[in-house]
Amino acid sequence: MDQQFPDITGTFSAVTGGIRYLMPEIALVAAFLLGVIIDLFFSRRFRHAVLICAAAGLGAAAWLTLAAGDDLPADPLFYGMIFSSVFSNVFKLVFYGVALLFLVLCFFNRQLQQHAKGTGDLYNILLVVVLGMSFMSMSINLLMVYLSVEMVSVGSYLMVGYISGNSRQAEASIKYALFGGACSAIMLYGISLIYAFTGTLDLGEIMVRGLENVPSLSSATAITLVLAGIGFKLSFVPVHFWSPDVYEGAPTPVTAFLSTGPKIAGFALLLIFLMTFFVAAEGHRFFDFKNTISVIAIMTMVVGNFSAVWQDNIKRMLAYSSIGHTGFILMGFVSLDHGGFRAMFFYVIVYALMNMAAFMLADYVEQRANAVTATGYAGLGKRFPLAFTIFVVVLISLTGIPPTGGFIGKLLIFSSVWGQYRATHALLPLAMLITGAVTTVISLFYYLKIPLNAWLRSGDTAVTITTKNGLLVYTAFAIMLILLAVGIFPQLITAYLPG
Amino acid sequence: MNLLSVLVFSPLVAGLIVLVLPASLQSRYKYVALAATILQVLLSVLVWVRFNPSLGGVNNEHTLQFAEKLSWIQLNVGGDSRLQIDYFLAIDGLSMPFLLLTSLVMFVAVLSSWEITTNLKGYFALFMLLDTAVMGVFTAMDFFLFYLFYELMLLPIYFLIGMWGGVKREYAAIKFFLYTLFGSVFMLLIMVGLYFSVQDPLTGDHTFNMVHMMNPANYVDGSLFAKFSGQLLLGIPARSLAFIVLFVAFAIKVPIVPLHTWLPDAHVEAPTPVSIVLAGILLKVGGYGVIRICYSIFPEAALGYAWWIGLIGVVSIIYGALNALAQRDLKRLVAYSSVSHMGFVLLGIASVTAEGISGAMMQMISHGFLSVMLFFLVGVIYTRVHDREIANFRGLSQLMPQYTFFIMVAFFASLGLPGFSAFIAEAFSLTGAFKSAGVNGLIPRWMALGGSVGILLSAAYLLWTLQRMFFGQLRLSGGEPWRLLLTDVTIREKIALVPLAAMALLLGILPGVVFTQINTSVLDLVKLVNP
Amino acid sequence: MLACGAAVIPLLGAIATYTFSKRNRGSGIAIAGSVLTFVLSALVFYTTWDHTAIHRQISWFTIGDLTFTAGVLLNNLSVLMLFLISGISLLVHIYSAAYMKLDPRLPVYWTCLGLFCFSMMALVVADSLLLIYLFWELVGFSSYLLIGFWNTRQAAVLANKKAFIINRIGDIGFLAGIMVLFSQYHTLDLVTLFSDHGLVASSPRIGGVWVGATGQLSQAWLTIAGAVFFFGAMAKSAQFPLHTWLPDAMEGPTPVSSLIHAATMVAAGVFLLVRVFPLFDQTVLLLIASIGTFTAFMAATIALAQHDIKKILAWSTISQLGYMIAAIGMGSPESAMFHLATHAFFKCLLFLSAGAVIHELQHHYAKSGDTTDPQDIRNMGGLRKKMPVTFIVMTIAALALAGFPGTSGFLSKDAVLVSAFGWGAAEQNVFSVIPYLLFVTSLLTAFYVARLIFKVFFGPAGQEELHEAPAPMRWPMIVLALCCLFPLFSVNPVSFESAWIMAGFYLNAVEAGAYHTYVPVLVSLGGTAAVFFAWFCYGRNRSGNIFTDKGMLYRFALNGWYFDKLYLAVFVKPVVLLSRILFGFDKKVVDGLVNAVGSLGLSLSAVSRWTDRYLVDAAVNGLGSISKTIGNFTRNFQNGRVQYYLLATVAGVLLFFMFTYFL
Amino acid sequence: MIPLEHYLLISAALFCIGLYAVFTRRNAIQVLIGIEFMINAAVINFVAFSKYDKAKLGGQVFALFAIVLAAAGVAVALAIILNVYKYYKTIDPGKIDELRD
Repeated sequence: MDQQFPDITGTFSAVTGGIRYLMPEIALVAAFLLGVIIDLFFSRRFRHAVLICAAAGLGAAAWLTLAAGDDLPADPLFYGMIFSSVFSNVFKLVFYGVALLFLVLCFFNRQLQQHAKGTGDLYNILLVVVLGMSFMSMSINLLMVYLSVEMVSVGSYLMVGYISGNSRQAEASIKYALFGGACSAIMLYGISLIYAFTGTLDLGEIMVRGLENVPSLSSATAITLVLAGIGFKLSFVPVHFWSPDVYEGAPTPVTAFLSTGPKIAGFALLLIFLMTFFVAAEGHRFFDFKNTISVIAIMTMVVGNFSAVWQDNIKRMLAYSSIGHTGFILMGFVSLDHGGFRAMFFYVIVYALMNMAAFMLADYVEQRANAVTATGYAGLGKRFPLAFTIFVVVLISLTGIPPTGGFIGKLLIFSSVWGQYRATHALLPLAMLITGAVTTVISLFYYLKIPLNAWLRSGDTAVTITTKNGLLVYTAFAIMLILLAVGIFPQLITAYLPG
Repeated sequence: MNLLSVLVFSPLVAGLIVLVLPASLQSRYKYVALAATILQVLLSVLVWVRFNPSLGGVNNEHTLQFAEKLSWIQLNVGGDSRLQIDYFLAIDGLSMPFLLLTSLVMFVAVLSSWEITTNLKGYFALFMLLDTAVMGVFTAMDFFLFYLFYELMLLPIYFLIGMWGGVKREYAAIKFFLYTLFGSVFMLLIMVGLYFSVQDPLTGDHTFNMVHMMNPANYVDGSLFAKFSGQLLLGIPARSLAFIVLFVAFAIKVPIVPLHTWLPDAHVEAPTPVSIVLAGILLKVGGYGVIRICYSIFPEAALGYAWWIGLIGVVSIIYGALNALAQRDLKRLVAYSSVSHMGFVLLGIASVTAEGISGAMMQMISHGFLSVMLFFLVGVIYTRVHDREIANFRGLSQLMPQYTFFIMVAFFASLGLPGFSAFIAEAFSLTGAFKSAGVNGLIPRWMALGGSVGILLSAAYLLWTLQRMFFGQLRLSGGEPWRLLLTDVTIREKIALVPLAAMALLLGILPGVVFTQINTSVLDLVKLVNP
Repeated sequence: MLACGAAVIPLLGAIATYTFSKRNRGSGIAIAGSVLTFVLSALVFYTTWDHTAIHRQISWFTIGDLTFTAGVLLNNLSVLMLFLISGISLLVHIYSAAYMKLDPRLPVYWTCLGLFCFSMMALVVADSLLLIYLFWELVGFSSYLLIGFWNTRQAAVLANKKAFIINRIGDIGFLAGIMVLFSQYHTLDLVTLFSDHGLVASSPRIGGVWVGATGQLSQAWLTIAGAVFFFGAMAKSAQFPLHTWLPDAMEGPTPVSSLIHAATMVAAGVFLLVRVFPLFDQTVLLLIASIGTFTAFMAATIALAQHDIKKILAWSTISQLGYMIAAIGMGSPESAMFHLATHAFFKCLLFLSAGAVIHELQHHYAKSGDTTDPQDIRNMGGLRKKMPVTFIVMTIAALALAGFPGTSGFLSKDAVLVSAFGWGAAEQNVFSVIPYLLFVTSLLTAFYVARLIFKVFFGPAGQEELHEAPAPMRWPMIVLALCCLFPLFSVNPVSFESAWIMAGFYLNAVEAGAYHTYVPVLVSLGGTAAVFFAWFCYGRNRSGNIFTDKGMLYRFALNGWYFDKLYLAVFVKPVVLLSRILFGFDKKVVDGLVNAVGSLGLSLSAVSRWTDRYLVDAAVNGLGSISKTIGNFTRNFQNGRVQYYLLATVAGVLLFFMFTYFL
Repeated sequence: MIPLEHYLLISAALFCIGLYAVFTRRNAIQVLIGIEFMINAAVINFVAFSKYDKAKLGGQVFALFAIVLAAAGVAVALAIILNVYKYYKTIDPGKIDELRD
């Protein structure tokens, strides 16, 4: 009997000991539960109750993460399930920030607010997805990885399909659900194979040893399948087909959230994977991660940027551009030891800001002049001068032209890859550099489509629906200022970055 | 407060003021802009006066004047090195004349912006941003800062041409943007490469500082661009590939013949003030870039390719002049004449002799004043009758005598009549080119004579235009309404034109005013490039 | 100091006339200015002729380690020219005050004339080649302004453009010469270069190598430098290949023609050659002599057939200049200068008197509304009764031009011919024909000038109400007539050596060979014979003139040997055509080439039409179309069906897996 | 007793059948069934190999979680399919292709 339960108190104390480090997550759970209750009782009389509760929850979580600061657990918690480190803290802060901005977007989105079922549930689902994402950035056990990925995916299927106001939104949600389900199933199968070969679920030394003495063909298959699962979240090349359709179909606030939140969580997961496989295995005898990711990065940049050139729908174009940026960030992953770490973090933060701002403005214009396509933007520059000036600066930052944060991000990534090239003189880093430069020029084509139509062309004076979402533009303005400030004084961010 | 920073950023402040002012004060914007440019003119005169001509300072930091060096970005990029970029503004003989030229040209451009009517706020804000960017380019001594200002120049011009331009403005604007961006993206790669190859002697970190890039001692041996590392990049020795890429990037701005096709489109479609700035300053950025970056950082490559650069110069002179001869649109004619005049600059620089480079510098300054005056005069007609076809006007001298006087001054000055600055510039560029065969054997003698044919051709097309448009019996294709419209130059226009003509005359009679200022720097440059 | 005063005054005069000209139309100030200039230059002439040369200079600007100086050099040559120019310009000022009285744009006229006198005076006294070049082009510019003074007349506007461009061609030569000298000696200062023991004279030319201050160039460059300087002088002095602009320059007002295109400006070419004389070596001298002679002969033949009074004089100027250039070519610059001085006086007088005739005829025709051309000598005749003073004065000038004994022309022409024959004897091959050619030309000169006089003044009296030229025109003509006679130049009317100008240029002992005597005699006999022959043809019977108008030779001469048409066809048209082709090339190919790099051969128009639909296309040169093709390829995977996506994904993963694993 | 390879073979076969179903079936619900097949294949693997992980029985725990998460996923997917049917009147994924390039 005791053999099965050797030390209940020990295990129990190990479990409860870890709780102390999970305060932010607990805050989120509390907010979720509170939100559900409030939605039942108070949402008739006071519509924004749940929103405030969610915002409060996120605020508390962020504050707790910051308050924890550097009191971090030395070793993994809950028997090697979770390892909260300074990296995951940075990621968590980004998630909370993105979620708060999502709330701002939802507050001002007319379509959401007038929704029959009210937006209470949406905020609760948001909290769950944020919880899932923070676990994704901390989990070092394959079970935990799968659990958190599923939590985020299922949550985001619901968010995409939440309104289903028209056929396109429904279609987007079904596509997202089916594609996501299949990919997570593939990942699950990959994990099962890894479990089969190594007998352990902990991402660590044992797993790497196990994979090494298994014939390289089978270990490569297992890892490729898992990578496909992670790829779904990151939407890099072979697994990117879903993102343009879903981004275009989903309501704009949800698209904004999807393109930043889960994607960055995917990066966190990939980082954890690479850390284990790089650190543990000196050489990568059985699976060459560096080359794989380089090729993926090049392919992603090419596909993302070149197909964006054709797009007319703004959200679809921004979808492809986010694929392009994914490729760029992957470039940072390849040269982690040459400053790629800090470059990748910096770029991720600036990417989140840029994308959020871009979608905010796209949403604002969509509501005020219900223009969705670039040609539809013709002549709007004169009617919304402030909005479009901010839009231009954000797009410049997305392209990576100086005085903006985007340029510094690209510069850092370029110099880290150049460092990698200088060290190894391999062909791939050089190919990545040149692709990066060329795709930057290509990205100018489609990013400039918006200001060209808005300012240079004169459109018919369509009716403008007057709604009270001026604050949206001012938040976008704030983000723009941050982008410019970071562009000129990058120390603002890099000082706080780890690694 | 250091003079240069004020000079560079005062227009930016004015631009912000314009942005902040409510739309109701629309007519006040141009006065704010005017005040900013006048302040700039005063400051650059102050700089001119306090400039000490005996300090060369091309490649040693101590003799650079008005230097201002603050550490700006300290990123430890992990791994071995810290990204060290410092805010380093300074001027020497090579960049100092351009400050006065830029502020004067900006003053004239703002004066000619009275004709702009649609959304003034955007216009003047962009204009001030452009002014800051251009001033920054001329004063930046840190490659990163230089690249930042260089890129910053593109956007305002794209929007200024795109939104206030002529019929095919979109095509011209994006064409300009793409040409320059194409050049500058690869410049970014070279810059990063240089950054990794150069070490700051004091702190040991990598640096973007141009002065350190100039002396080979600072290169990490074995690094990509080290002098004797013989590293190959795509099969070509790295340093010469870097020189070619940088030269192409700046040549697009000069412009040289194969890459000049954006100039006529951009000038024809741009509104007058923008084409004034385009011709007056932006072409000089190309020339300045070649001297400051290509020639100082890669001197041996410069010597290697001198023959080719000289050839390109001569071809530009003759090709530009012949094209100008065939033009029917006055503005396009002036644009092609700019291509031809800038050919002299290239020829002068390629000769790497004191006379050649001083001639090239003088040509850039004199062309700055003269092309601005020409574009302003074309603008005067265009604002009155919205037509620039040479064939549509005959005998304007009776209708607009004062205007004809200014046109004749501008035409004769730009065809190199002695007494005006263009003659001194072209004569010494050619003499320098001719002398280089004997002194350092870089340029064959026939190139100098080929260049002098350009002087003849410029006389041909300018006088032909003068004769067709201004002399003979009065016959306007627009008939009577045009006769009423074509009033003579107004006071405001004269305020803009007189200083330009005066400067051209002053530099023609007393070239020493410029030459003494730039002489030591030119000698240092020649010693640096051709020890 | 007086000299630079003299040079600067006309400029001050020019500016003053323009500013205060409103009140009395500027004439008073202009004439006062030129009187002052004349007095100053006379003083300077008096002080420095045959004394040591004065050379003052100040540093102008420094380039590299060379400082360029600007200053004044007064030696016999420059002082003589100074005196000559200021004298003639004074007379022309007075004359044109009357001639141009009713012209509305008189102040502008005075300004340009003032500018011209300033640049001419400064050219003469300048001490460095760069300064000479500077004023050289300024002189060209002011002649451009003055030729095109009546700029409403199309012919005038074409003429001044032509004149300026041809002068520019010459200036390229001059500039090239400066470049060669500068790269050889690193200085442009006249004294250091061309004085007797100066750099050029002393630099050895041994074994085909021309040793200069720094490096050395091959001998060929020395000849090229000389030839190139001569090329510059050719344009200014309207010598053979570049002479076509002078006859057209007659479009300007007559006083302008007289001052500029007879006396001063065209002499600038000769002045430059004399200044740079030490530079020329044998081959260049030969070239100069032959071109000078050929021009003289050609111009004389053309002058025979001209009808317009001013055209005749223009061609005769070209011919006389040919004489001077030939004289320099034959190694005797002093006789060239002598001829230049005398020619200045009598040619200026010829022009002024022609001007008086034209002036009167214009009035007459204007009154009677008759539209015949006042300048065509065919419908003139018998003016000697109406305009006796003009007749007498013009005849004196004509005699001087023809080289009749007793006039200054005779002395200077003899000087040239004697030295020609002296030089001719030494030459063996074909060049020995030169002196005889010059001799024939002098006969032709006598003939056409006589033809002119008889056609204009003799024969039946055409018009009645003509009256003599007004006083301010008459007096300058009379003064000039006095200068044409021999006393001004030498006490003994026959021997030219005793002329003070020749003495001034330390005449190297001309051996009193046989030519010394029989050449003057032959010339004067020939001259008188030609005059009688002209009297025979034109004087007595108006109708029976021997030469038919239809002859091929006649038309050939009338059109100036068709050089104008030749240049138009050979140079001007092809250059304009080439530029049009190049512009077409630039528009289609170079722009297209840059796009073709990306758009795989699509022509620019196709690309731009294609681009306008999408922004990308508005952006495209070449790059756009590559990205469009790749974009197209990646795009058609997105066909909306989710299962297709999954299939593509798994296929992609497999493909990728095989690529990383097996490659 | 059944050797380990058989388990691997069966789960691989099951996985491929599921994959095939996902690609070809004309009915969204059958696609979901296909996804269930793939997840069950993984569960087989987990349970088969947890024999060697006596200490933590990781495989068994993972199997439980997989089944629960599969159920959650299917529930959400079915709700969404209902929604799609409301608009498209069909649930053939091939025909739901309004969002395309």
